[in-house]
Parts: sequence; structure tokens; C-alpha cells
Amino acid sequence: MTQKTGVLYQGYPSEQELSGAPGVPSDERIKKGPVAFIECVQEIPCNPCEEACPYGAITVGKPITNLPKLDEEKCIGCGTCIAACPGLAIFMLNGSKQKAEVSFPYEYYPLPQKGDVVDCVDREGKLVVKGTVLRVVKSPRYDATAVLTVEVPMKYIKIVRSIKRLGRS
Amino acid sequence: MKEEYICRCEEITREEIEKAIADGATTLSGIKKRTRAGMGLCQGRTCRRLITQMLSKVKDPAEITPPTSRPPVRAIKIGEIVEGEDD
Amino acid sequence: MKKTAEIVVIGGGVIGTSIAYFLSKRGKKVVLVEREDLASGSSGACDIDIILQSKNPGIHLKLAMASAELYKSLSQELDFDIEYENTGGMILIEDEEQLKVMKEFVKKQKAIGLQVDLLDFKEASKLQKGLAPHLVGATYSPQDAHVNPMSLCIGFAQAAAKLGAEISLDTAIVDIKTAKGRVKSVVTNRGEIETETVVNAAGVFAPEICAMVGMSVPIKPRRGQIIVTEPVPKLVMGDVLCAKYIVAKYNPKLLEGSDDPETRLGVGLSLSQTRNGNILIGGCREFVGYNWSTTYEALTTILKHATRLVPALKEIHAIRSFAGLRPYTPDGLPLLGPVEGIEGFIMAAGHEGDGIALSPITGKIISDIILEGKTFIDIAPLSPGRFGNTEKIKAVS
Amino acid sequence: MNTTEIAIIGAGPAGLSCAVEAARAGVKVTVLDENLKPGGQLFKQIHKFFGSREHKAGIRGFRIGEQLLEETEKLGVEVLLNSTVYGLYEDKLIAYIKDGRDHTLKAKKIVIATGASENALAFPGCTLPGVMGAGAAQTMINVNRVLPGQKIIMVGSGNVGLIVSYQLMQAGADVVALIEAAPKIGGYGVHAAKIRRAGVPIFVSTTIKEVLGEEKVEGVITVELDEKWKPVDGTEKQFEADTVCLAVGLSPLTELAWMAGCEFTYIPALGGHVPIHDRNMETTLTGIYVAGDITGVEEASSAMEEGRLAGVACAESLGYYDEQKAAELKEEIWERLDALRTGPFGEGRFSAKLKQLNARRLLA
Repeated sequence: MTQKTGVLYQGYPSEQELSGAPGVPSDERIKKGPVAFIECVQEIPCNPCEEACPYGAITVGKPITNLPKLDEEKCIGCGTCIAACPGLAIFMLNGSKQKAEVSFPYEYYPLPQKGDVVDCVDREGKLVVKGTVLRVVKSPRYDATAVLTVEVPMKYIKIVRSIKRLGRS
Repeated sequence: MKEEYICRCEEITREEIEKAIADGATTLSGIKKRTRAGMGLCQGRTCRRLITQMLSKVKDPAEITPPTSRPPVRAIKIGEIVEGEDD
Repeated sequence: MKKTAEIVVIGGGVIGTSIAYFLSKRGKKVVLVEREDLASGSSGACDIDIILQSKNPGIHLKLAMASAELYKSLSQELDFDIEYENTGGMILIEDEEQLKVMKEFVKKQKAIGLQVDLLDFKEASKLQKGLAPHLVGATYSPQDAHVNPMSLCIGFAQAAAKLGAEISLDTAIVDIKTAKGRVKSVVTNRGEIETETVVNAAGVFAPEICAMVGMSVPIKPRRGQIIVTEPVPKLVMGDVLCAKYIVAKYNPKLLEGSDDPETRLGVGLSLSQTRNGNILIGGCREFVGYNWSTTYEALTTILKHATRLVPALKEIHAIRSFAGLRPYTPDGLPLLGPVEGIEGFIMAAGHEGDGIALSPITGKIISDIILEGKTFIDIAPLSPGRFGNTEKIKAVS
Repeated sequence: MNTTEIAIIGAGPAGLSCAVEAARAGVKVTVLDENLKPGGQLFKQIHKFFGSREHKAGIRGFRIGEQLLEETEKLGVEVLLNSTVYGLYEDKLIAYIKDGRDHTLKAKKIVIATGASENALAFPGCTLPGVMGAGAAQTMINVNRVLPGQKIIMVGSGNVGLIVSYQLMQAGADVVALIEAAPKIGGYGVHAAKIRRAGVPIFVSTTIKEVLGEEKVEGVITVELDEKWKPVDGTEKQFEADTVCLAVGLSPLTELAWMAGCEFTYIPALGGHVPIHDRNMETTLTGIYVAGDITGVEEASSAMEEGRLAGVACAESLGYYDEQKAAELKEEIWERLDALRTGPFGEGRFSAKLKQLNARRLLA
């Protein structure tokens, strides 16, 4: 059976689906500095991201099944929306430095420490590159959703979306 | 290949239920009478939907309604029923 | 297209299927017509007792004893496991007053040849564990038995079909056509069947069929309720009733208007355990019309009565309850045989709580009557017209 | 025999929300639940809810349960726990066992909020220890803190299958694979993405052929299905596993509604036969209402809104709200309900519920 692509068949958005999504910033904006990267491609009734953003950079409006629209100028990449999204579908990309910084929601134990070298994985959970943990943010406001930031080679900025769970054989 | 159990409480296999349908059962009660499927502790909560799927090959599922629903809907110890609130 | 049949039997319960089998066995072309499914009336909502002890001494008990004989070889004959078991039965006696009544009852039953004895509490406890200490004793008969009534219907129907009978389920009777005092045909929702003989084995619905030929019969629904337990290891020795069950069955007048719910609901113990291990706990007798609901009052009253006599039941879980309607007649006897004034219309209904016990013998009697006009016993006391209800029969052409 | 004004059977999201809404109007409310803790599904739903702020979106399910409990206590709602309703008799008499004794309860209004139960799936080996409902596994890990196994095969890609796979990994197990008989994933893409990036492969058009093992689950053989859902020989795959979780849908627990004599209609999208109800959530029997999964399998958010609707409607019919006030409150709730039933996932349920309401109009 040839695996068709797309979120309905593979369980994660395909390139085309992402490129069409209003929550995805332009490459230029990613190069300028940290910006939200919202991988929300299906019209589900949900809008906590809109209210979580302190800068009004995300709009859903009515009906609440509208896909979240990112205003990449207003977004300063603070990362508050990452933990607010019930679907854990929001990431933070920073392509303005020598290496890429990717932030993602992480709800597994044990948590890595700052400075740990970790196995970074793509949207299919495949190990693509080793990376270093720059930050582990675990604020009570995030209600048990930690936000991790890893540093990986720039070419993986649109590939790496999480890390292998620690302490697994 | 192992036996395929449709009714777990009474251990009734798919084959036995297909035979009951072939013998003329057209309702869940008819299958229950002929095979005991649905007579167990869960009173059909587990097997009712599976049997309905089998029956829907010969009958419109909209017409396949459960056997009469009767108290008790949970297994209740008789000693507790007779221990009334006023005793 | 018109179908024809030598005999149309109406009703897929233990009575109708038995008649279809006995007639097919003797070469008759039978069509059995059942409105829903086999055993979907009282035969699917009763206990499993083939009990002789609860039968009134006289023709009632004689019929039951003859029927018990037929049961012994029925599984082999039908080549179908009807789960028949000759377990024996007991009637528990709670006080001296009941003891007096049962002494009389046993004497009359023995006179007719039933093997039955009166046991004291110690002897009774050897046969049935977990009895309440206040019981004064019990009767015991080794001739009582039990059977799975649903398997009985299916066994009879399948054996009849093998012998050429047509089992027509989901088929409702719309009318019965008569001409010059003779049955001509039966009209169903699936077409008309020409026949000269119709057997009304429709149980509590028999009056509905009789009305189609202008006859009224005093068969009334008498509701019983039964509680089913989870399957448990062997506990009940066979058919276990109580003396109150006997009183309730034969003296409905005694029950009315009493403020004690046990009496008003005609509660009497009827305990039996299926081969699978579920225990059936009955029962009660109420005239509530065609109402199959189970009630809270009956549930609690039946279980309180049952646990008073057999406290061991308290530890077991109830998983189901159901209600069934017994086809009651004023004298407790069924209506069997031809109806005066309408040739070919045969009655076979009104067995109250004895349908299971009397199923095989009713099949034999009705087949004898149809084929030979007589049977092994004088069935005048069972004549359908005995209540003076056959004057204005629709005998006109 | 106890009496109350509104008896609510089931203290899950629908039952508790209904209690809060009715008690807020001043009604005497009694909620019965067979469990030792109220909250139904909520207390094992550790994920953040969807919807909007009014739907309590972004809050974890069990926290919503805690909030509802606080409100019921503040409003003086009588919550009878360890109370198993075993019969709803003809004259609206409720029979239940509490702490080992039999009780009866008479109420002016009855709200049946008994939820739904997990569907079974039949395949050779389906009775082996280790085969269980995904909901059951979710209760084990999130409520009882016990792992059902280490190597898990999840069957079913609806939201339950996806979310429980994720939570099993959070609890420390490995989900070897998720299989789905349909040709595409049923639940939200965002839930699927969470488990894909945790390394869980999803095989669509695939089902279980047999579960291996004598005493317990030791392995699973899957097989692919063609467009007519027929197994394709030669496409078998074998997985090593000690647990099989079934997330193949839920069926409404409707025994009490059938017993009471409510009329039903058949709507597969809602889980099969569901009680017919009107816009007040009242069934075809006056005084008997339904709310939540019993009258159509959706998610907790919709169940809570239906509960509120029933609560307001009961309060109104008992005279605690005038028609105008009740109409306002009901309109607000209907708006929130409609908002949940939009989009590719929601509109199927919207048209199903419409069909259910029309069935009521046809009978009126």
C-alpha cells in the first residue's frame, strides 16, 4: 500500500499543507529572529492560541474553526502560545543565528537539563541530528507543558520538531 | 487460528452466532435464545454491537433493537436488594 | 399465490411447536405460523420446571405424569439437546398451617401414583443446602425435572421441519375464513393459506385468534416475574417451590385485597438452576392485563420471600429480571380439543403455569384428536366449550 | 423512599454541569453515581480541552472536573456516590443501591446522563488478558497509576486512540504501532502529529488478524484491507506486543432510557440507537431528560453544554426561571454547542443532532 501524504494519512502536515497554513511565517521572517510556527492545518473548533498571545499576533475570530492566522510582524517569538495550544501544534523557530533554534512543547519525564546533548527527531520521530538543549521552561502558567529549545544545524530548522524521550532503551 | 469469541461472558463464538442466523434468527433476542449470547454478566453491553454488525448483513441495523431492557442494569448482590432502607 | 396445508398451527411456543412435531411425525403437512420468533411469548419468559407436584390431583396430575414420561426420551427423539434433567423437586413448608395443607395434597397425589414423600427439616436439608432453620420440612418427588423451554421450542420446530413442516416466523394471523361451519383458510400478513384444520396454540393471545371465529374464551394473562442470578456452582437441587406457591396458584380469590404484598402479589418461591449455573428465582401471580413490565415491588417482595426460605441466595448477584404472562383459565385447566359448531378449529391453549410440563402430552393429545378423534384419556374436562362460551359462533357461510 | 426535585443519574461532565445549572436556579438537585469519585471521564482526561474560553478550552479535563465539583458543593447539590441505579421503573421510581443497602428515589424531573461504553472488537485472541479498551487503559494509567503493559498496539485512530496512545507514552510505555481499519486517520491531525513525532507509526487500512499468546498477549498479526474492507492476503505483519488497546468507538449506555419507555432513533454517527429529544433535551417522556454521550457520542465539551441545557430546561419547567430568562440562557448554550459542532469534524455531529431533533418534531 503506497502511503499517501498529508495529515489525514501520515498524521502530520505535508509540505503543501504547511505552506498553505496561515499560521506559518515566511522564511525571511524566520531569518530575522524567533517567530511562532503554527502547524495547524485542520479546521477544528479551537481558539486558545488567539487569547494566549500577549501581542495579538494570532487571530482565529468567528467561527472558532478558522485556522489561526499569524501576523509575523506583531509576533516577537515569546513562546507563550506553545504551551497554550491544546494540540501541542505550535513551535518557535529562530533562524537569525549561526545555528537554528527550535522550541517545542514537551510533556514527558524525565526532562532534559540545559546543556544536554539530545537526539533530535523529525515529524515521524526519526533521529535526524544530535542537538544541544539551550533552555527548559517549565512555568506554572504552562500547566505541566514544558517548552524546550534545542540548537541544531540550520538545515534542520524545518525538520526537527522534538527529541527522543529520555531514559528509553 | 484461535476461536473468535463474540460474547465473552458466555464464550459464544462467531461460528455459533452465524449458525443461529442461518437457523432463522433475525433479532438479537432470537440469537440470545439460540446461543445464550447476551445472557451473561454484562447483559450484552459487549457483544450487542458485534452481533448487530453480523445481523446487519440480513437486516437493516436501524431495526435491530436490543432485547427488552430490564432491571437490574448492574449485577447487584441479592442480599443488598433485600436490605431495604427501612430495615 | 395460494398456499395449502393440511393443518395450520398458530403459535411458536412450547405448545404450538410440540403439536407441529407430533403431527409431522405422523405424516401430516403442517404449517406453523408465529407472529415473531420461536419462544417469544410466555415460553421465552418462564422458569424451567417440569414439576408434577404442583399439579392438582386429578386429570391435571395425570396429564403431567404422562408428559413426564415423554420427556425422558425427547432429546434423543428430536436429536436436539433440550437440556432435560430429571432432578427431582421439593416444596418447602414454612409453618404448621402449610404442613396441614401439604399433608392432604401429598395424600391425594400418592393416590394417583405420584412418587412423593413428606420430609422433616433434617431430611430436607440433606437434599437442599442453605435452607432457613425455621422451615418445618418439605415434600420431595424424584419425578420432577427441568428443561430449557427455548431449546424445547427450537428442538420441536427443527425436528418438525425435518419431517416436512414449514415453520413460518415473523408471520401474523390477520383473519380465519370459515364457510358453512367449516374452516376454509387462514389469512396472514404474508398471504393466505388454505386449510381445513387450524390449531389455536397462541397462549395468552388465544382469545384474539378465537375472536376471528366469533368465539370468546376465558383465557386471561396472569403475570409472573422472575429474577435471574449470575452463574454459580451447583446450589439448587432441582425444582424448589414453597407451599405458598401452591396456595397462590389455585386460590386467586385469597390473594386479592390483602395488605401484605407477598399475598397480594401471589408470591411463591420457585427456584431452579440452569445447566449453565444461573439461578431463576420466582415468582408471583398478578392480573394486570397484557403488561410485561417488571416492577420494583415484585422484585423486592420475591427476593425477600426467597431469601427468608433460602438465606444462601443473599450472597449471589442478580443480573436480570423478566416478566411473562401465563394463559390463566378459571379452573386451572387448559382448553384442548375441537370447538363445537366450527369444524376444523382446534383449541390448545390456557395452560397457566404448566405449559412446559404439559408441552409434549398436549402435542400427543392434539395429534391423536386430529388423526383419530380420540386419545388415551377422556379430555371432556378440558373441552373448550366448558365455560358455555360457544353459542354464537360465526358458523355462517 | 427519598424525594427530590431533579434526580440526575451519572455525575460525569454532563450530569455535574446539569446539577450546577439547575442548582444555580435554586432547584433541589440530587446526583447519583456508581463510582466512589464523581467526574466520570473527566478525571482521567489529563489533556487540555479544545473549544473556546467559555468551553473551558486550554484547561486539563480533570481540572474542569475539580471546578465542577467545587461548584456543586458551593450550590448545595446532594451528590450520592457509590450509588448504583439499577432500575428506572414505570412511575419514574429510581431504585439504587448505596453502601450495600437498597433505596428508592422519586423525583419530579429525571436527567439520564449515563454516558457511553467502549465498543468491543472480535478477532481470534480477543479474550486474552492484555486486550482491553483504550478508555480502560486511560483509567488505569491516569486514575489508578498502573501501566497495563510495556509494548502496546493501539487499534483505532479516533481522538481516543490518538490521545490514549500519547498518554500511555507519558506513563512510560511504548506504543509499538497504531492501526486504523479506515483508509484515513479519524481523529484530529494535531493529536496524530504528537504521537508520530514520538515515533509511533500509524498504519491505515489495517486491522487485527490475530492476537498471539496462550496465557496473555504476546504478539499481534495485522493485515491490510482493500477498499471494500476485505483483508488482502500476503499483507500480514507481525508485531511483538503485550497489550492491545481498542479505541474503536463508543456506544451510548441507554438501558435506563429503554427501560423507562423513551422512544429511540437510529443515528450511526452518534453511536447507534439514541433517545429522541427536543431542544430542551427532554425525551419523548415528559419529565425525563437526557444529556451527554447517552444521547449521542461526542466529547466532554459538548456533554457539559447539553448538561447545562437540561439543567436550565428542568429549572424552567419547575418554575424557577420564567420563559424569557430561560430562553436567554438556552440560546447562549445553544450557541456554544453549535460552535463545537462545526468544521470537518463537527458538522457530521451537527447534522446528526439535527436529525435527532427532527425525529422529535415528527412525533410531536
